[in-house]
Amino acid sequence: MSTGTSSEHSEHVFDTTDVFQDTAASFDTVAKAEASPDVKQPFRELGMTEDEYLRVREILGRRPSSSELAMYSVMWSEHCSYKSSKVHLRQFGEKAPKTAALLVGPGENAGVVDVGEGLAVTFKVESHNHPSYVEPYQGAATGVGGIVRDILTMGARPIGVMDPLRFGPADAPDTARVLPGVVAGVGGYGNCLGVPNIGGEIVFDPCYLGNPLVNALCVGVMRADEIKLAKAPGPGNQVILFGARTGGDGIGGASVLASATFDEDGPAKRPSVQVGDPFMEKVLIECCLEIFAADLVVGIQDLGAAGLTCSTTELAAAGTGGMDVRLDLAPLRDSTLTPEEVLMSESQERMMAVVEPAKVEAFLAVCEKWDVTATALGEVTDSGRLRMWWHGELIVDVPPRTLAHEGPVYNRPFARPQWQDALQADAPTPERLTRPANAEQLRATLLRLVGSPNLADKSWALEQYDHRVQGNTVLGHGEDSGLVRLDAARPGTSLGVALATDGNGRFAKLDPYSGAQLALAEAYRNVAATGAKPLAVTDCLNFGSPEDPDVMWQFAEACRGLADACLELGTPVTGGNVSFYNQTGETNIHPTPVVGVLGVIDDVDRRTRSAFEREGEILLLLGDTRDEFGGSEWAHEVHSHLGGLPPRVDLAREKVLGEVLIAGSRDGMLSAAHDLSDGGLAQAVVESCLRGGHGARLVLPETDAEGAPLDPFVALFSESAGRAVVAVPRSEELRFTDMCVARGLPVARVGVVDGTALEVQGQFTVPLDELRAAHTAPFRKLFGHSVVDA
Amino acid sequence: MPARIGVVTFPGTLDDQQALRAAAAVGAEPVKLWHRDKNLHQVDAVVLPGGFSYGDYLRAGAIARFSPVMDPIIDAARDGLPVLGICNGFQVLCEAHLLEGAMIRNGDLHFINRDVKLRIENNRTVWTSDYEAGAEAVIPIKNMDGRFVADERTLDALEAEGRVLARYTANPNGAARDIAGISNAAGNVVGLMPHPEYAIDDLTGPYPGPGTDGLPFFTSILKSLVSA
Amino acid sequence: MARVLVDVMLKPEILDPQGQAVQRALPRMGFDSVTNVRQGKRFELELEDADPATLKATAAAMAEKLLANTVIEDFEVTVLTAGGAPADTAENA
Amino acid sequence: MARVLVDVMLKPEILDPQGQAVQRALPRMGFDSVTNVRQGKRFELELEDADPATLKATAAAMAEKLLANTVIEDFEVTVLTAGGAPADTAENA
Ligand SMILES: Nc1ncnc2c1ncn2[C@@H]1O[C@H](COP(=O)(O)OP(=O)(O)O)[C@@H](O)[C@H]1O
Ligand SMILES: [Mg+2]
Repeated sequence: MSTGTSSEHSEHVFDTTDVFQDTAASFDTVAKAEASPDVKQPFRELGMTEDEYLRVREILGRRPSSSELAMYSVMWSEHCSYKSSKVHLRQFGEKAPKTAALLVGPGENAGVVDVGEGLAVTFKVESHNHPSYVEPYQGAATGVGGIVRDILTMGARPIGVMDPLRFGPADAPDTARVLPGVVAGVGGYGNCLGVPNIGGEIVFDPCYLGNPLVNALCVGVMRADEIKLAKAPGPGNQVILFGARTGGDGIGGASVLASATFDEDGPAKRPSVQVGDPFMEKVLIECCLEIFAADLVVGIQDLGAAGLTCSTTELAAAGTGGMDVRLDLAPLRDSTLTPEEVLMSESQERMMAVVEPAKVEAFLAVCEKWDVTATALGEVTDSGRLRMWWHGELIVDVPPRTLAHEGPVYNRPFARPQWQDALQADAPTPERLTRPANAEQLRATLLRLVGSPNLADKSWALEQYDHRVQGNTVLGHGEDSGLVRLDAARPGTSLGVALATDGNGRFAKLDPYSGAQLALAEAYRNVAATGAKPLAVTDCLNFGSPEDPDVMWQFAEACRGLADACLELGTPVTGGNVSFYNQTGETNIHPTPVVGVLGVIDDVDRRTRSAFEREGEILLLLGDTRDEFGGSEWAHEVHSHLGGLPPRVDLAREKVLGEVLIAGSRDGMLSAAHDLSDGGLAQAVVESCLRGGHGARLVLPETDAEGAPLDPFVALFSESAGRAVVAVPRSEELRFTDMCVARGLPVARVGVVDGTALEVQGQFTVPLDELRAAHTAPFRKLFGHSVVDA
Repeated sequence: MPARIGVVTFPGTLDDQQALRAAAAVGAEPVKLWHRDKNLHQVDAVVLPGGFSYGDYLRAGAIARFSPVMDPIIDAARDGLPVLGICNGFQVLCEAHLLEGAMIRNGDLHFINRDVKLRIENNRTVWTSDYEAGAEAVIPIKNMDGRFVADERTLDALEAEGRVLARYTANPNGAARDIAGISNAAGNVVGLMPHPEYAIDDLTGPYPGPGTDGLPFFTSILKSLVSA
Repeated sequence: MARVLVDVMLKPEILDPQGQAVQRALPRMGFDSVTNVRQGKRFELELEDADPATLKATAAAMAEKLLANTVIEDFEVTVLTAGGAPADTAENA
Repeated sequence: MARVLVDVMLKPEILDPQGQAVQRALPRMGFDSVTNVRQGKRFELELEDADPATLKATAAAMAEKLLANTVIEDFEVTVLTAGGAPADTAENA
């Protein structure tokens, strides 16, 4: 994640250099470091512990130069080194299901999966939470820019973005400041790039008021034989920096950010805001793809967090092992930058390539064609050292692996919070929370929920996103998952990929282990509902402070739950991102693991939509319904209650449900399918009715899985997992139900597509117009006045 | 030999590939034109596609208008070469004064991506001859600065000369007199804010359909070129 | 090194959605004295050529050709001395 | 009726993609003397409240709250007399 730091920190960097004002160069050098071992260095201000600093001295056998100190501090920061999360993330590799589809696993800029026809798809979700709180538009915009560069770096053309978002209460004044800016920023950057926005989430909860979550996912496609990696092999190969000039943006951001927390009056350490230049990035995309097509690079890395520090160390560490760089050759936007600042700058829209000498000319020619500034900074060596010069003086001489791969690893203490038992004991029983008792109250509850901020129609936001550009968006906003045809890499193909993201923080708060599994299960279900076969997973783990044992326990549990579930569902985690310190003052956010699932569909013409499109078609409910309201939308919206246990997880059931939905789509049995999640059966049916412009007559199931009587309230609003509602032509009903029965998937006829109203038989009727008004009004009412003019 | 339809790519152009796809879909030969080209490679018609040329910084289309390729296009357009400017392309044509008026920020200041219904008011141009007069078409808009403005005199003239090509049936952005597209006096130069090239098949076109209401723009030009 | 300001505003007869949005928003924030808002652009140019006479003409030409769309916009050129105090003004309206 | 100008510019250290695009375009059009371009916004406000003293404060408050994003932008308030000649100036930088 790229962001800034307080001036305080850059000043401290100046301090160290000022120590040397008397000597020849006004900046610190390796020679000076050897000559003056006892100079006090501001490692603490740079977010380093004493032990970490001493370890650097031990590695180097001397004190670091201030440039080296800057590099270690940022590379060993939580954000770059994953020092607190590493021990838990390992499970994703250790428990990973064996699948031939995985071409590149965690560790690279993004994972890559084989989707057939010689094509490979790469995707990843990342967070840009803190910058988006400080400056919503630019924070969100640069978040999109960063993840798109990660995907581009793998050699792929970006073909879709998604934006899972979390905000405080919808009616809170600060949400009115943050949300319109974030939405405009996601759109402003993505639209200008020409990458379609194919999905995301907008969820409100008080726990995000001082710390919104802005996650961004990007997916790209390439030929499987064209994967690019971040490595710098081959002594003599040139190291070329290209794209935007380097400015003072986000200096020391990554490391300072990792220790930044917010209180009521804003961020304790306010980052210097970075402004993105989406036009520059668009040109960079076309320039890179042309360079890849002509096979002009042996390695490439984008400049994100820790900028030049990260790109040079990671390229060198993964290559022959050495690199010589003339740092003062980097084109600067601000000529007053010190070498330390140039190393830590997180200016956007920059890339670094490793190019064979014979191909440099061709490389530069492509850059010239696209008006992209490109500068050779140095070359690959086999010295095993990363060395940098500034105006002739050696300022950096380090073993790159010690920065990139041998950072500190912490086994932070964690323990199940004392309050966890009480929270789980506080179940939403009928005694605890009053439930609607009659038809009138059920009807009112339905209208209240479809108009609640979390369940209301989000078109006000989604219309600000271009979901059509590139012409391959088969399913976009309002569907269970986004679905894009892979035409960009193989013109004329019918192959497509589907993507969905989910992550219910309330469920994870009640039980982080199953909460993470439910996030995966829902995204998996959303993908299968469109007819695509789930293949692989990316995740963005948004948590509070890792120094808090409660949070660390939530994190450990969520990782364990996600890894176990990925194994059982056969979908490996290919990459992701961890965001800690999401808290306001001392209050941590709900643990929020956002999970993205990627699926593949051989023939995009076979995709299933969520809309009820044809009168008279049969509605079937798949799966079991139980009295499960812990963490439900109903408990949240109507009673502001959070307690009990989340819905039961049954991954075997999710798998069967997925198989049935995929087979139904492939064999043309399904006219529509919609997963049941937030708001239960009622919400799903309302969404499918409004989308298709047809009403429905519902006959609610009268018994639950165990054959116990099921009251209408539970049937309508329970959030039991592993369920979906489908519409089938009468001619297909028998074939489809037989298939369900054969596979042991509970199936119940719950009604028929009919008329211009939603009628719940024996209970109530609501005209579609009334439903539509209740569903679509809230967002415009809440945010329609906002003035975001970037 | 099929008619050659050239599609210009400026830095920041986004919809060039889709315009090429639409040209191919109706059987024309799609030809890529680069903003630095000094000649038009014998194309029979030109599409200036949508996107954010030069980021739409300064004003939409303002910088692209000065690209080398615009000189031959402006000359040829004055001599009757069929030119269709879509979205950003429309903005470029206005900046180049091949069409009157200008585009400003949408009424609510937001980017709007929506399928809108158009009424085709002028089917006497080479780009719209395949539409019935007064036909309605569902075509997506996706723009930030899509609001057409001009002084009253110009607007009256456009109306009087029947040069209002298409109107929104429900004005999405406050465009003057619901104008979605106009043509020059000769009818060979046409500017349109909505994107017909994104309404050429039911799989990716507007939902719920029809998904192909944009095709006539491309069949029209093809016919007029073949018969010419 | 010379500094020049070019201010570009929409012509009065052209409506201004950005200005209007601001005008609608201000009263909601308690600023009800505002009766009209117009939003335009300001360009700060630095030029090597320092001769004030040609300077203004050059800047006006830039505005005419690129910085303003004279179909809908008027512009105003202000030459600043190095110190930045207003010197001389040229309008196109 | 009073008239006030609020000029909003990105802080010097903040990247200005718009200004850079203009800066790159001008030489291509033969204006090669330009060494730097920054693009900002100008607001022309008309207010009923005519007392210059409170006027400037009011306008500055509007700028703080809405017209400028003070995280990345500086603003300058200029009170114009009815005639429109510059009167009094307040800066936030
Ligand atoms: N911030 C967003 N950006 C893009 N699409 C979004 C966003 N929020 C919601 N959507 C889309 O709206 C639809 C409904 O969202 P959601 O309720 O999260 O779906 P589901 O209920 O299947 O999880 C989905 O297609 C989703 O991708
Ligand atoms: Mg969901």
